[in-house]
Order: sequence, then structure tokens, then C-alpha cells
Amino acid sequence: MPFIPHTETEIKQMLDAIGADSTEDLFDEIPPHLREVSLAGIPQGMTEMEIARLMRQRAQQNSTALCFLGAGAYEHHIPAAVWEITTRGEFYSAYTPYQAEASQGTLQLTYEYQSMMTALMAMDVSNASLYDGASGLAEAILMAVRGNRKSKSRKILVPTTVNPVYRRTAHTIVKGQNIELLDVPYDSNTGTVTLDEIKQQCEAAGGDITAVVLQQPNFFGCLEAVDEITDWAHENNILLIAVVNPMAMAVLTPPGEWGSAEKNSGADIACGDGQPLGAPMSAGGPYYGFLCCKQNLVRQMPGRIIGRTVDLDGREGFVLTLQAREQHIRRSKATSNICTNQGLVVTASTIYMAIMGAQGLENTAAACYANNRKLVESLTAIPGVKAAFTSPCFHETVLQLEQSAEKVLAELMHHGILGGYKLGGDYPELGEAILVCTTEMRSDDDIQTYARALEKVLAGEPVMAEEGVLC
Amino acid sequence: MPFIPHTETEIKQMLDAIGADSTEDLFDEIPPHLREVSLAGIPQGMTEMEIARLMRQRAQQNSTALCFLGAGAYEHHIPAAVWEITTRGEFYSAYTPYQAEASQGTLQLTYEYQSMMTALMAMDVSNASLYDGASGLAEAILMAVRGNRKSKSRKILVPTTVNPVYRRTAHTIVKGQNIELLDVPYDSNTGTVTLDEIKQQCEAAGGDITAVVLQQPNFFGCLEAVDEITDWAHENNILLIAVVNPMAMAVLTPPGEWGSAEKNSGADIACGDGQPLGAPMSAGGPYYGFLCCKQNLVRQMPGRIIGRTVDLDGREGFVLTLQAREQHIRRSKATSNICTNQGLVVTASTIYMAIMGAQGLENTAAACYANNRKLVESLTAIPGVKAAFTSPCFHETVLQLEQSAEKVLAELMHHGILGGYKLGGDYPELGEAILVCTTEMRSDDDIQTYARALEKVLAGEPVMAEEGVLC
Amino acid sequence: MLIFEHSAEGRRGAPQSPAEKAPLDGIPQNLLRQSSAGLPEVSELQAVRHYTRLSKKNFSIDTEFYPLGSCTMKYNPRACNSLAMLPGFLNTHPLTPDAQQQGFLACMYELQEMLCEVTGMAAFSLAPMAGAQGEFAGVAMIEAYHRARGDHERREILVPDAAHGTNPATAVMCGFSVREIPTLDNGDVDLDALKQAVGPQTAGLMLTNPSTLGVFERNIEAIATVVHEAGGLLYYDGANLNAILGKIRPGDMGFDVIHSNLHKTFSTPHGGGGPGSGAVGVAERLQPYLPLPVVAKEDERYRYLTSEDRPESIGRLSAFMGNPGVLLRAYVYMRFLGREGMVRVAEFATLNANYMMAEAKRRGFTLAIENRRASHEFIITLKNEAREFHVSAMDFAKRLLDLGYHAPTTYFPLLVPECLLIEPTETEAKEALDGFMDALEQIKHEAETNPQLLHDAPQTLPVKRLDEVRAAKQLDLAYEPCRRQG
Amino acid sequence: MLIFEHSAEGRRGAPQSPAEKAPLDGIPQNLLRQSSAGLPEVSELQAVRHYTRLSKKNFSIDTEFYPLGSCTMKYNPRACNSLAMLPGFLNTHPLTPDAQQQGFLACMYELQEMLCEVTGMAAFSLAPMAGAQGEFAGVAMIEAYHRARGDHERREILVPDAAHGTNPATAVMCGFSVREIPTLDNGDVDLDALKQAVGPQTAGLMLTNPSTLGVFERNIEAIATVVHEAGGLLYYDGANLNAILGKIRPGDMGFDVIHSNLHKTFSTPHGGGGPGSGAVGVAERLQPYLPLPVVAKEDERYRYLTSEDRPESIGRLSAFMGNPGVLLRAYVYMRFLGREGMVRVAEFATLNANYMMAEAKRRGFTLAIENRRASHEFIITLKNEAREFHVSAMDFAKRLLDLGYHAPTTYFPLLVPECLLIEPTETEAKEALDGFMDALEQIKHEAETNPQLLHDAPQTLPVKRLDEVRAAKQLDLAYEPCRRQG
Ligand SMILES: Cc1ncc(COP(=O)(O)O)c(C=O)c1O
Ligand SMILES: Cc1ncc(COP(=O)(O)O)c(C=O)c1O
Repeated sequence: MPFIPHTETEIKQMLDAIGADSTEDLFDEIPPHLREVSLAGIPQGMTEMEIARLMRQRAQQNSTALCFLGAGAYEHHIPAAVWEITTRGEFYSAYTPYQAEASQGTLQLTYEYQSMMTALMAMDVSNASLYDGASGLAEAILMAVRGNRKSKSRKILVPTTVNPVYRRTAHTIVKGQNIELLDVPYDSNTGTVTLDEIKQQCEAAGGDITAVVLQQPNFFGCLEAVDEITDWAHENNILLIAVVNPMAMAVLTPPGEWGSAEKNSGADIACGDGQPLGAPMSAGGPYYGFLCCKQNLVRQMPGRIIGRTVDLDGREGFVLTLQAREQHIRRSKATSNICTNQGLVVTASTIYMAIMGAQGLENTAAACYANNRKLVESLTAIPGVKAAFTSPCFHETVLQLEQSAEKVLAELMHHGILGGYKLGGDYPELGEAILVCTTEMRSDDDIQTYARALEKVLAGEPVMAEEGVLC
Repeated sequence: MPFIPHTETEIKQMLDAIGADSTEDLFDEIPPHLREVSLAGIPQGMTEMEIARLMRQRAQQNSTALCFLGAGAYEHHIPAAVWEITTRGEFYSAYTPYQAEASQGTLQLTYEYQSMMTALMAMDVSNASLYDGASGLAEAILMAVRGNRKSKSRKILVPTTVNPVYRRTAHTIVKGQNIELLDVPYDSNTGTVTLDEIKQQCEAAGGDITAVVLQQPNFFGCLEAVDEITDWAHENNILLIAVVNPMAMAVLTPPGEWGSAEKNSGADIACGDGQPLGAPMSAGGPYYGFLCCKQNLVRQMPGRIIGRTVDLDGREGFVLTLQAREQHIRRSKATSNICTNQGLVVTASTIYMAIMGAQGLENTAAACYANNRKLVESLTAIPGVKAAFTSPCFHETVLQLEQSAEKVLAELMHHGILGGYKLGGDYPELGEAILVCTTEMRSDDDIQTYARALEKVLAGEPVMAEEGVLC
Repeated sequence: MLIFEHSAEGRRGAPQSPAEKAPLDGIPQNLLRQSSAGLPEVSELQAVRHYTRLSKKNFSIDTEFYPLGSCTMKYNPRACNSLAMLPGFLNTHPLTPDAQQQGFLACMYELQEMLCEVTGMAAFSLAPMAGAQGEFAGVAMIEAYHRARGDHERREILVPDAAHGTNPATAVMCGFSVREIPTLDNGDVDLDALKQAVGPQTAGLMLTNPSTLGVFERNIEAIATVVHEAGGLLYYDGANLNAILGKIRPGDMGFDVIHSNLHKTFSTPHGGGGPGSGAVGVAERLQPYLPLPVVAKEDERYRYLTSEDRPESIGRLSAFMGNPGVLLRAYVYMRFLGREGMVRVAEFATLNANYMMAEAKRRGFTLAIENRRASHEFIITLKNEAREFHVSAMDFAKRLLDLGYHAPTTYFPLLVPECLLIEPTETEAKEALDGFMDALEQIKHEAETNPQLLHDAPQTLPVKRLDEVRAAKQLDLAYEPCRRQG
Repeated sequence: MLIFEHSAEGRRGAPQSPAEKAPLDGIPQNLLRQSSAGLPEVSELQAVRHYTRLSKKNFSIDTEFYPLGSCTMKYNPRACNSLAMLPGFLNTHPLTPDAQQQGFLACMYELQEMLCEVTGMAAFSLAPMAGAQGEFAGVAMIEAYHRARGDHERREILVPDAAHGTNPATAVMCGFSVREIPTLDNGDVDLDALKQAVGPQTAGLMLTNPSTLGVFERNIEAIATVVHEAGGLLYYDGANLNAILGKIRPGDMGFDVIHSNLHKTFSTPHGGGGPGSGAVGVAERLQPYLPLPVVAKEDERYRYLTSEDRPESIGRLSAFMGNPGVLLRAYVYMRFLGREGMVRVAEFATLNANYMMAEAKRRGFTLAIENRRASHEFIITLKNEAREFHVSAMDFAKRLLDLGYHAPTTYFPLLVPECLLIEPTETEAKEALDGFMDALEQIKHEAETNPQLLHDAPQTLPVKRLDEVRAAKQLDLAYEPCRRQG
């Protein structure tokens, strides 16, 4: 019996102690006519040997193409130590640290995580994680609505340069609470949002706006003018919600430092997806959403928070704190319903950040930037390919093609290349545009491979058998 | 500086404490003219990202063929838990357990290993491992020579059904001590050695023989008549050294029970390669040699031995014991020069045996046997293929071909099949014979795949493109 | 010691990033970070040692018996981890065309199908990333269903008072108000109170069955009838399916929508707090509203359904596919179990719980609910011990830690004073259950003779009892030098 | 508790083998096992928990500073493990045709080449599976060399008295007799004694440099001349190359043959006792005798050399290719380090050792050898403390364990009374070295004021001091029910 340790003798002893004749008796409170369950549609159990073989086959059916896709998930190098330690049984198979004294490992690690995130974001406080970046933005919006007592509107300005899936997800989650997300169009020249446009939308909405969302780098990879928008928001009692790529924050101005260097500057809430910091792409997850805020918003924070305290002997120790915000105490009045979060991925991410260090992360981020510049240079040298926007980018760039983006990407796939993300669906105005991404993983060779393949594809050359890496 | 934690400030502080101006000064006792070392032939250092990519490419250049090769290394299923626990830092990065109190993990585990091996082999004592099966046989022979005080000859009978590489390795290692290994030919009908032949070789050698070696199952996969040979050896004051496949011992009579069921029966020494018990094939290692003996030979045992004892409070604990046999104490009079052994593989093997349990191991061994029967049946149904010997086999069998074994194996490789081991090199008398092996890993489908491929190859059909799994 | 306290400026021990920083020219100065990123600078060895040592300060299934009620702390098979982490899965970008991730999609499709089969629902979405998000999806679908029918007045969700805190919190997130339904002493929902509560304002009822009291709701069919007749829908909080797997199916009980915590019943690891999966299943009539993505099979090929296929979907809950790595682990686990294994889970989880309950009674403990079968869990109340010896359930819990056992859930459900909610799961051997009961009995004896031992517990862990009040008052949520300097 | 004590007859918890046993018909009854195989029957969870808990009873590099002299306990990069365990390597059968394992063979070839470069030898074989087997190979080659020249009288190997025990043991295994050469107080070999000892019976000298006393042999060139002029060969015990990597090469010092412990200098893990690799390198004239297999490169393809290519080889030392998994780890590590990294190993290993030696002196400890540079290690002698306070080096060692440090090597080399041989390695930060020296100083103080603390140590580990005498007298080498019943 896989995973069941009972012997016949023990079963007998246990039933005797219970005073039952068979295990079937233990289910006698269930209405008998409901107890006729057939699981015919579920296959028979397998041995580990058989499953391992099956899963290896399945894994092999997935692509091993050279990845120039980003759009919210990024292929970064993850040091081997990260997941080897993360999957140690003591981290892997523990529950939420409700018994603090028996969970100091997870608790201290999470406190360190919070510290790292506040440092990286230059914010005051971080929680212990939310599900992912998209749902994290929803929580940030809910938090802003609770936190901005000066605004009654429940209206949030969301530029269309914010990841479209994030916008859709946020909508799903906040709509039940009568919160409105209002689009702000971007400048078709720069690929970024302008303060003028934001002002205009604010006025159009009646002038009372609860918060404005700003993504840096934005979905097009472009860098937004974060300082002036942050200052304007604060002047108008609007909270600023930053959505950022944490890897980029090693080299870009972090949300806590947006705006003029005055007392009240900086984003009020910073959120995003922690995936770039140690989580494999893994077909979409598990990643995690991070959430940081200024001190004055801490009691509006959803999710778990770890605090440092002392034990009876005055020794330092760590506990779950401010639990009165949470659903298991506050029930219907909680800041959120979140309970289970993405703890193990946070564990990995913390170890990742510790191993990389500030300098390591900076160098990695700078390499992403430099590689993307090389890629864009190589690709835009090909006739029929040009950069769509003028703004500087971090590690993603929108390229404008003269042929069908869909077809080009499909042909690149035949060359074993994941060539980028087709933008026409969410941004019809961009036509045949693709979003390409280059991390530190893409070598000069890889970039040349892409350039050569794109050249051939655009020239209509057929794929040679030996080039067809996979389909 | 990869792996070097020193900062400039610390280096300065440390040099100051030493009273040196630079690290170069610390090497001033080395003759200066010898200090001009250039390592131009060594490539520059790489980042983990780069090395990971290189190693993944290298790993992909290795074959993923369907394996019907045995001949001393076997593809068995290894539960995922085995190596996940084995590579925990506490096992992985510890040294030999010289400080017993700080090494109870490794020590107790090794004591359990010794217990499992004595149980599996039905012997009195096991050591903590030797390097591998081949060198282990050499140590067993040296041990027999030291242990058999009744024989002066230093002559050992070794049937040619013992793995040829083991015989060669043993020769390399024992020859310096004037020990002679004498061949005993096998019966060309049964593929096993007969008692008559052994007696004959014993007489030819002058009647004084120190030990006789017997492999079960033998190199041809055939089962030797272990009982009568063991009895005869003991009647003649000859020690019996068993070389066995430990997986097979789950279903075959273990060495400690060879011979008539009398007091003195059983092999005196049992050795072999532990690879089938949890070690991946890994291009040849690391595996480990196991070595068991009867109680009276324990002080002749080479290698480490763990004993159970008590601490100051009477609590059970484990220590290295009988160290007076070993080189670090006994120096030139030690039982062997072995120091580092194969500890981590033994760790894996112990966990493997614990997870499998007696019944699990039995079922696995029985599946190997059954699968091999299926394979042999399928293959010998093909014209031009027949079994070479009449004896029952465990999971390997010698097949006689009518075409060049070398060519057939090469063509099978084009079908993505490692078809077996060519015996003609070591056994010219067998002509175009191959040794095939089937473990529990080979499904009925795999067996049919082999049969179909072999049929085509023997019929001279060319390999179709889509069948050519790899070359 | 914090990792930051091992840090030294200028240390670069790791071979993990380019040694030199590429120039960032082209980015305007004001957009470039001026301060350091503030992460610790330690060597790889220091990091490995620090986190390996931290890990040793955790209790976990792999090291201790962990009978935490309502959390289903069962063995997490190691193969589920290693097979979910095969490079072919880890290296798949989520936006890879469907045709190039058929291996992964096949697993997801089959997982949906198996969940339908075992719960009796018509369709599943694997999108929700934990139980609470599954609840959100479920309640949002209830809302969408009523709205689609023009039934705009149903603004109330009913929740038994024994419910998990996520239930009321979820209802509110979806814009509903919450009304609590009381529970009878025998553990069943107060059917009369329920009848009083339902009405045209009722959107639905969220029910956990077996309830968090560890008993099966015997009136489930009557409850379903009451709610359905009032025009409401039935939500099944299937966080814990362990006790009913293959024994009874929520779909057959009349539920319209359910979520299942794959990180409990299907043994994906809890990871010290997550990630999980709260896959959500629905009856036929709710299928159009399922959250995306969902995987469909057409002509032996698998593909993600989009909002074009499902225009009425409540939408997306995450940027991609929920938590695929968790889903893969659950998939592997279900293939391990197979049809027969599922039933065994229920049988042995229930056997273990009932055995421990019988033993608890035999050893003189008071059960929260008498004369009922335990489901996968049961409750001891220590109210007598609290009154007589001034020891609390928390004291028992902490003392258990000293004896090498993780404590059961304490103070939940809120209805039972000084309670311990004990869930052994099916993967624990009798030896572990007996050891735990011996420990509990010993502590009971200590409470009577030497209660200070309990108050002072734990003594053998890295820290003694921690000051939670101070933690909440003198907030220290990040290492000082890391906090925003402004 | 032993794993056997968790066993219960009839338990089958593991999904790891076919549920049914296939029939064994066709095998004669007397060849079939009648008894059970005697392994414990535990569930997978029980096994995982048992061995996870056991692991926690070990000190290791990943958890503690481990300055065990002569053992080079440095950081074992985790990537070396994960990359050596890629399925492409693990699933390679050793008898796979060379053409189908080019990836693996390429690594092995390059490893040979890098070892040649860093040691200054002409050729390497990776076959030996640990240092001792490397020594065996080396001495066997010396034997083969003399024999090939008809020089049959050279039956003696010279070994300094400071040598590791494997050296004399190896010489005897190869059929030689051993003569010891004394060491001077300054740590150098007694050159006069050596001159006396050499002669026509001299097959060779085995030398460790830096010696096990932690100092560099300054007269190495003179020694080489003496031995070579007497017709002997020079063997370099390169178990510890850490102190000289990129600084001086054994080949340049005049050595004819060397082995290198890849599990020390090149950081493959010690694994609680192995496996290791004792790769062996030779000067041109010994190349024909190298043990097989060796990997050659021809026309950009790699292949194993066989005895047909190398008829004079001393032969094989193992069934296949030594310890490939270990070799792969060493290969990855060397690619990490690269040219520059090698030199850094020597510099920082030496810096750390000299710093600790200076600190030891400053804190009032007696050094075994005064006024010398430390190599990668150095020796403290506690003979004064032993005389004055009746505490031994072993007491110091055990007390260090209590303070969270693995003890240095004790009582080796045999020449130095009450010694601690301390090797910090290059991967430890100053913080760890200072912590250790503080602990040592504290213990010295305790020895003076409260020596009982030392005698009673350790107190904080799973067991107190163990009775080794009893272990050796009342032999208990296997769990009773497992032993042969006869
Ligand atoms: C009954 C019940 N419902 C809901 C939940 C919430 O699930 P999750 O923590 O996955 O969000 C839990 C888990 O704690 C639970 O036990
Ligand atoms: C100087 C010296 N020589 C030889 C050896 C033997 O090496 P191994 O243990 O790998 O056989 C060692 C290791 O302990 C050593 O330190």
C-alpha cells in the first residue's frame, strides 16, 4: 500500500481499540446511498519507476528552445545551492510557522526576506509574500483604497503600459468591491505614459482619484518618468502604487526613492513578481508576489508579516505578528482572505539574494541591460525590423516588423527560438509588433543565432533539417 | 573571487597580524626559481551559469539508449528519496567520522548498513565499504591469504566464470605480494564451473590452495553449484570467497548459507559491488565494494568498521572500532592501505535498502529474473539467435549469434539500443556471443522494441530515419 | 545571527554573476539607482551554512510527527518534487506556444479530469493558487451565476460559525455580506437556524464537510435542499478531502462549486507557508464562469482555453497558470495513488484519527464532541485541565514541542474552548500515534503534578516562549539598516 | 533508535517495487533463498524521517567550521553536485561505446590535461579511487619501471617518519619493505639520514610536501638529487595540494610520480568517508605504466585507451573508470576556478593558516614548529597544558565540539605530542577563524580554571564521550537479528 504504513496486525489492534469491526464502519455516519463511489475514470496506481518514466517523457515533450520571451516571466541563472537548500525537508515539509519556537528557521528566513525586500525597494515594510505579481497588484489596489482616507472615489488610474494580464487579474479581484480601474493611454512615440495624460484622465474621472499605478520598467520594457508622476500624485493626495521588476531594481531607482528627495517622496506601495529572483520559469509558477509599503500603511497590509522579538530569556526570536489583520483572527473584517502564501519560493528567493549579494545582483541586472542592447542592435540592423519606441529600455524592447508577427514567431520556433511576445492582441494599434527580452543567460552566440534566424525568416528562406531544433 | 570570502580590508588586517607585507611573502620558503609557475594551459575561470550550460551540453552528448547492458553495472530504479537525503549537506560535506560524538549520523547509518549487509549475505560481519567490487575481490583475496593459516601456498583458484575485469584488477593488486591466481575453466555446456574441474586444478597446483573464488550469478549470468564447491573447499581447509550480486541475494541462497547446513558451512568471505543497491550507473562510478566475513576473520578485515557502544551516561552510541588494523595506526603492518572509502554511496545504499525493505528487494529481484526470461524467450525466437548455455540464469544470459556480434551491437545502437556486451574479447571460444541483461526497468514494450530491432538487424534491414534515436 | 550580520563590504565570494558590471549608458541618471541594493555580501559557503543551519531550527514532516489539525501534514513523496523539477518543466516559459508544451499540458488536463472524477464535479480549473483563492473563484462564480440570471438581490453568503476564517473573508472580498449559522453541540449545523436564515437575499452557503470540528455533517442532503430551494448555491470548502476520498463525492452531496487544497489532500508540500493550489470545480451550470486558464483536449492535442473560448469566465486570477510546479506535484501524487490508493487515503486517515480519539478517551481526555465518528481529525478540549490546574491548550502545545512532537492546531475552531485539533493523516504509523498519545498523557500528568513544567515549555528548542505582545507593539519588521532611510 | 526498530513485519509502504513477486520457477530449489533478506520493513516516510534525523547528528562543512588538518574541508560547491548528477551522466552505462559518451569523455580528457598542467607532470590517469589507491598505483609504477630495466634489487621504499600511514602501508602492499627517515625539529627531512639510507636497494622515496607538519620542505631539490643519484624515484604524496596550487609544481621539484586527492584540493565532497579520487600523474618515463583506463583524444574524438594501447600498464584498479561522479565534480570545480582561481586557492589557504598561526601564538599557544611559515595548515602542541592541567588534546577537541566547531586533527602527525593540526582552507571567512580562535582561547582558560569542563565534554551533542575500549572488546558490529544464525 503506497505510503500507508499499517500492517494487518496493527489494523486489527486499532480497530479493537476503537471498537469497530472494519474500517468501513468508521464511515457509517455518511448516508449509505451516497457511499457508492466509483473512481473508474482514475487510472490505477503506478510505481515510482513507472511514473518517473512517464514524467521524463512528458518533460521531453516540452520545448527546449532558446528563450527570448519575457513579458512577465524571465529566464535567469539560479545558483544550484538555492533549490538544493530550499528543498531540504525542514523547509519543504513544514507548515506555516504557527508554533514559533518550532519554526525559527522559516521565521528568521522570512524576516531576512522582508529586510532584503525593503532594502531592494527602499521601502519601510514588506510582507511575507502574496501569490504572484498580478494578484499582488490587486491586493495593492485594495490596500490603497483602504489606506487613502482622503479619497472617496475608489477610482484607480492604470496606464495601459502596465502588464495587460496584471490589469485583467486586478480587475477580476477588485471588481466585487466596486473599485474602478481607469485606463491611461501611452505616448505612441516614447512607449511610456505622460504626466499630461494622467492629469487629463484624472480630470475626466472627476478629479478624485485614489491611486495611480506605475510599472517600471513598463510592459514594453520602457522606463517611465517615475519622479514627476510620483510628485504629482503626492501633491494631489493620490497614493502611488509601483509595479516593478525586482531584478531591475538593482540598477534602477527603487520605488521608495521615486519623486523629489523630500520627506514624503517615494511610492506608497511597491509590488511585483518575485520570479526573477530565484524562481525557475516552470511553465508559469510557482512564483510569488511581493508587497512593500510605507510605515503608515502597515496595518492595511494583507498577508503574513514576521516580526523580531525576544524570548523569556531575552534571546532574539521571530514570530508572526500583526495577525489581527488576518482572516484567521479577523474573519470577515480581515485585510484579505489570503492564508497560504508562496513561502517556499520566498525561501528560494531569499537564498538567491543572499548568494548574489547587492553587487552580484547589480552585475546581473547590468548584463541583462547590455545584452538587450546587443540584441536590439543586431535585430534592428536587419531590414524590416525597427524599434517601436524611443525610450530607453531595461531588458525588453518592442520591435516593429513588416511581416506577420505571428508567422515570424512560428517560423523562429522552427529554428528552435522562442522569439518574443506578439503584442497585437492586447495592443492592436501596434500592429505586427513583438516584445523581445534578453537576460544575462543569452550569450553573444545566442544573440547572433537569433539574428541569423530572423534574417532568414524575413527573407523567406526555408528551415534546413539540421537547424530544426524542435517543433 | 569565486569561493574566497576575503575583503581587501580583512586581507590587510590578517597580513598585519602575521607581520607580512603581502601574501606573496608567505611563500618565501619555496625556492624562488621554482616559483615561476604558468598555468597557461588551464582555461580561465567560468561563472556557474557558463559551466552549467557547458555541462548540460556535455551530458546531452551522452547516449540515452535503451539499456540491455549489464556485465557488472546495472540500471535499477532508484527511489527519489535516496539521493535527495544522501546529498543533504550533513552527509555530503562531512569527513570520515573521526570525532564520533559529532558524527553519530554517519556512524549509526553505517552500523545499520553493516547490519543490512550481514543480513542480506547471511554473514557475521561487514565492513563499512571498499572502493568497488573488483578491487574488493583483491582485498578479499589478500584477507584470505592472511586468514588461512593452514595454507602456505598463496595460490587462489579463480574460475573463468568470474568477471574478467575483476580477475584482472585482483591480479594488479595482489601480484606484488606473490599471490598466484589460477584459472579454472568452465563447462562449455552449462556455462558454470564444475567441482571436478576445480579438484583437477587444485591437484595440478600441488594440492595446497589458499582459497577458491566463486561468483554467483557468474559473469555469464549462470548460477553456479555453490553448495558442493563450498563443502569441498571446507573439507580441504580452503577458504571460500563468494563474489555476488547483492540484488540477486534477495532471492538466491546467500553466501552465508552455501554448503550443507552444518556449523562451518557458508562462504568465509563475501564480496561484490554494491552498485545495484541504489547507485546510478554514472559512467562507472562511484559504486562501492562490500565485504563480509565470518567472525573468525574479522581482525583480517581491511577498511573501516563501526561498532555500537555506550557513552558516559550509558546511552547507545557508535564509533569506529578495531582501528588497530588500519594504516593510520598500524602503518606498514596494516591489513590494507585503504583510508577514504565510498561512504556517501554506502549512505545512499543504506537508504535504498531501508526504503525497499526485504519484500521490496525480493520483488525487484524477481522482476529482473522474470524480465530476463521474457527477453531471452523473445530473442531466441528470432532465427540465428540461441542461448549459449543450459544453466538457469538470474538476469543476464549469453546469446550465441550467427553474425558478427560487434556489427550487430553497432546496428542496434543505431536503433537506440545498447544491446549487450560482446564476449569474444575475453572468451574467444564463444565466438559471436553477447551477454544481455534485463532489470526491473525494462518493460514488456522495451523487450519487444529490442526483439523487433534485432530481427531487422539480423535480416539486414536498414535503419529508418525516425527510428534512429541517436548515434 | 542574521545573514546581514555575516556581511562584509567588498566581499565577492560568489561565482554567480559577471565579475564586472556592464555600463548602463543610455539610461538617464535620475532613473539609475544611487544607493546600493542593500543585500548582504556573503560568500556562498556562508549563505549555504547560514540557511542550512536555519533549516535545522524547523519542525517538519520529514523530521517530526506533525498532527496539525485541518492542515493534513502527510508525507510529501520525494519523487513528486524531483519529477516536477525535471529541466523540461522548469525551463518552460509560460508563454511558450501550446504545441511546444504538450507534455506539461497533458499532465494538467489529466489532473483536471482526475479531480472531476474524485469530487463528482463537471469541470475544474487549476488556476487558484491556494485554498483562499479557490474560495474567491468559487464565490465569484456564484456571483456571476446570479448576475447572469439577472438575480441582483442575492447579496448574502451564509457561513457556519465553525468555518475557517477564509470563508467569511472571501465572501466580503467578493462584495457579499456574511451571515453566520450556529453549530449544534453534536457538531452538525443548526438546521432550524439555517432555515430561518435563507431567503431571497441568499447567494449561497459555504460549508466544510467534514466540518472543522472533525465530524461529517449528517444532514448534508437536507441542508442542500434548504439552500437550493431558497435559490442559493452550495459551496464546498474542500480544503480537507482526506477523510472522504473515494468514499463520498461533494458533487453527489449536492454541491455546486468546490475548491480542493491540493497542498493538503494531494500532498504537495506546505513549504513553510506555501505555495499551494486551490483548484476549483463546478457543476455543469457554473462551467462557463470557471477562472482561466483551463486546459482542453482536442484531437489528442492540448491547449489553453482563452477568454474567446470562455467569454463569461470570471477572468484571470494570476498572470499565468496558477502554480504549475505545485500542480505537477499533485499530478504525480495522484498517479502514485491511483484509483485504489485514493480510497486507502480516506480509510487510513480515518482509522488513524478514530484510533487516536479512542486512545485519548481511554487516557482520560475530554473530547469536544462525544459519540461521533472522527473524520480525518478530532478535537480534545482541555477546559477541565485549564480550570483545575491553570494550564492552557497553548501550554500543552509548547510542552509537546519539548517532547519532539509538533503541536496540534490550538484554539481552532473558535467554538471549542482550550482545544487541540488533532489530525494524524494516513501516512503515520501506529508507532508514531502511540508515541504522541504517551506524550500527551505524560503532559496531562505533569499538569496535575508540576504545571510549571508546562508554563516554562519549551526548553529544548532554539528559543523559549516568545514575546508576541512585544512583537506587535514594538514593530521590528526589517533589519534596521535595510529600512528606508527618509 | 535503529531503523530496524521501526520495522514491522508485513509492512509494505513503499511504491518502489512491483506489488507482486514474480515466480522464480526455473531456479533449482537449493539455489533459492529460504530465509527473508532481513532488511527492515518501514514506510517511505519512516525511512525519510529516520535518515533526515540521523543527518542532523553530523557536523559538516555545510553546518560548522571544520578545520580538520590534512583533510582540506573546504566548501563543496553545490553546482558540482547538481551538474555531475545530470541524467545524461547518471544514466550512462560504463560499457557504452566511446562514441556514445563523448560528453563524459571530453570532461575526463580535459581533467587529465588540467591536472598535468597544474602539477607539471607529463600524463595523468584518473583511475585510482582514493589517495591510498593513487599511492598504490604510483608505487606499482615505480616497481614496474625498475623491473622493466631489469633492476630487480630495489626492494625498499623510503618514507619520512611524518608521513601519512597510507604511505608505508602502500609500499608493503606493493611488495616493498619500508625504511623510515627522521624529521628535524625545524620540520625538514633529515638530509644526512636520507643520504645514509639510500643505496642500490632504494626503489624510491615517498614524500609529502608541504609535509604533514604543515611546512614546506626547503631542501626538496637536494633530496631529489640524493634519491635520483642513488637510482631511486621520487613519489609525491599530493593529498594536499591546496598550499602550492599555481605556486610551485611537483614536476618542477623533480618528482617522478604523484597522486592528488581530488576530494581535498579539488573539493569533491568527503561524503562522511568517501568516495574520493587519487588521480595519479607521472613524468614522461613512467607514462607507459599508468593504470588504465586513460582517455585519449584523436581527431577531436575521445576514447578510452586499452591494454592493447598500453601493454606495459600496471593494469586496472577497478572494474570501470574509477569514480566518474567524483571526477565530474572535480572537473566542474576546476572550471569554476580556472587559471586565476587555482593560484587564489593557494594564496588564501596559506593566508588563513598563517593568520591563525599568528593568532594562536599571540593567544599564548605553543606551536609545534617555531619560526616557519605555515603552509595550508599548522600545528599547536598542548604538551604544556597536558603537563600542567592534565588536559589532553582530545579534551580540547571534545570541548570545541560543544562550542560548535569541529575539532582539528588530533594526534597526527605522531611526532608531535598532544597536537592539534589545524587547516582552515581558503573558503572560510576571517569571522570563522576569529570565532574558532576565541573558542580555543576560552578552552585554554577553562583548562586552567575548570579542567573538568574539558574532561566532561562534549555535553551538547547527541551523545557524551563514547566508550571506545568497550566497542573494541565487546564487539557489536551488526544488529543482533541481522547476524548470521548458525
Ligand atoms: C477548512 C479550510 N478552508 C480554507 C483554508 C484556506 O486554504 P489556503 O490556506 O490554501 O488558502 C484552509 C487552510 O488552512 C482550511 O483548513
Ligand atoms: C597526506 C595524506 N596522504 C594520503 C592520504 C590518503 O588519502 P585517501 O584517504 O584518499 O586514501 C591522506 C588522507 O587522509 C593524506 O592526508
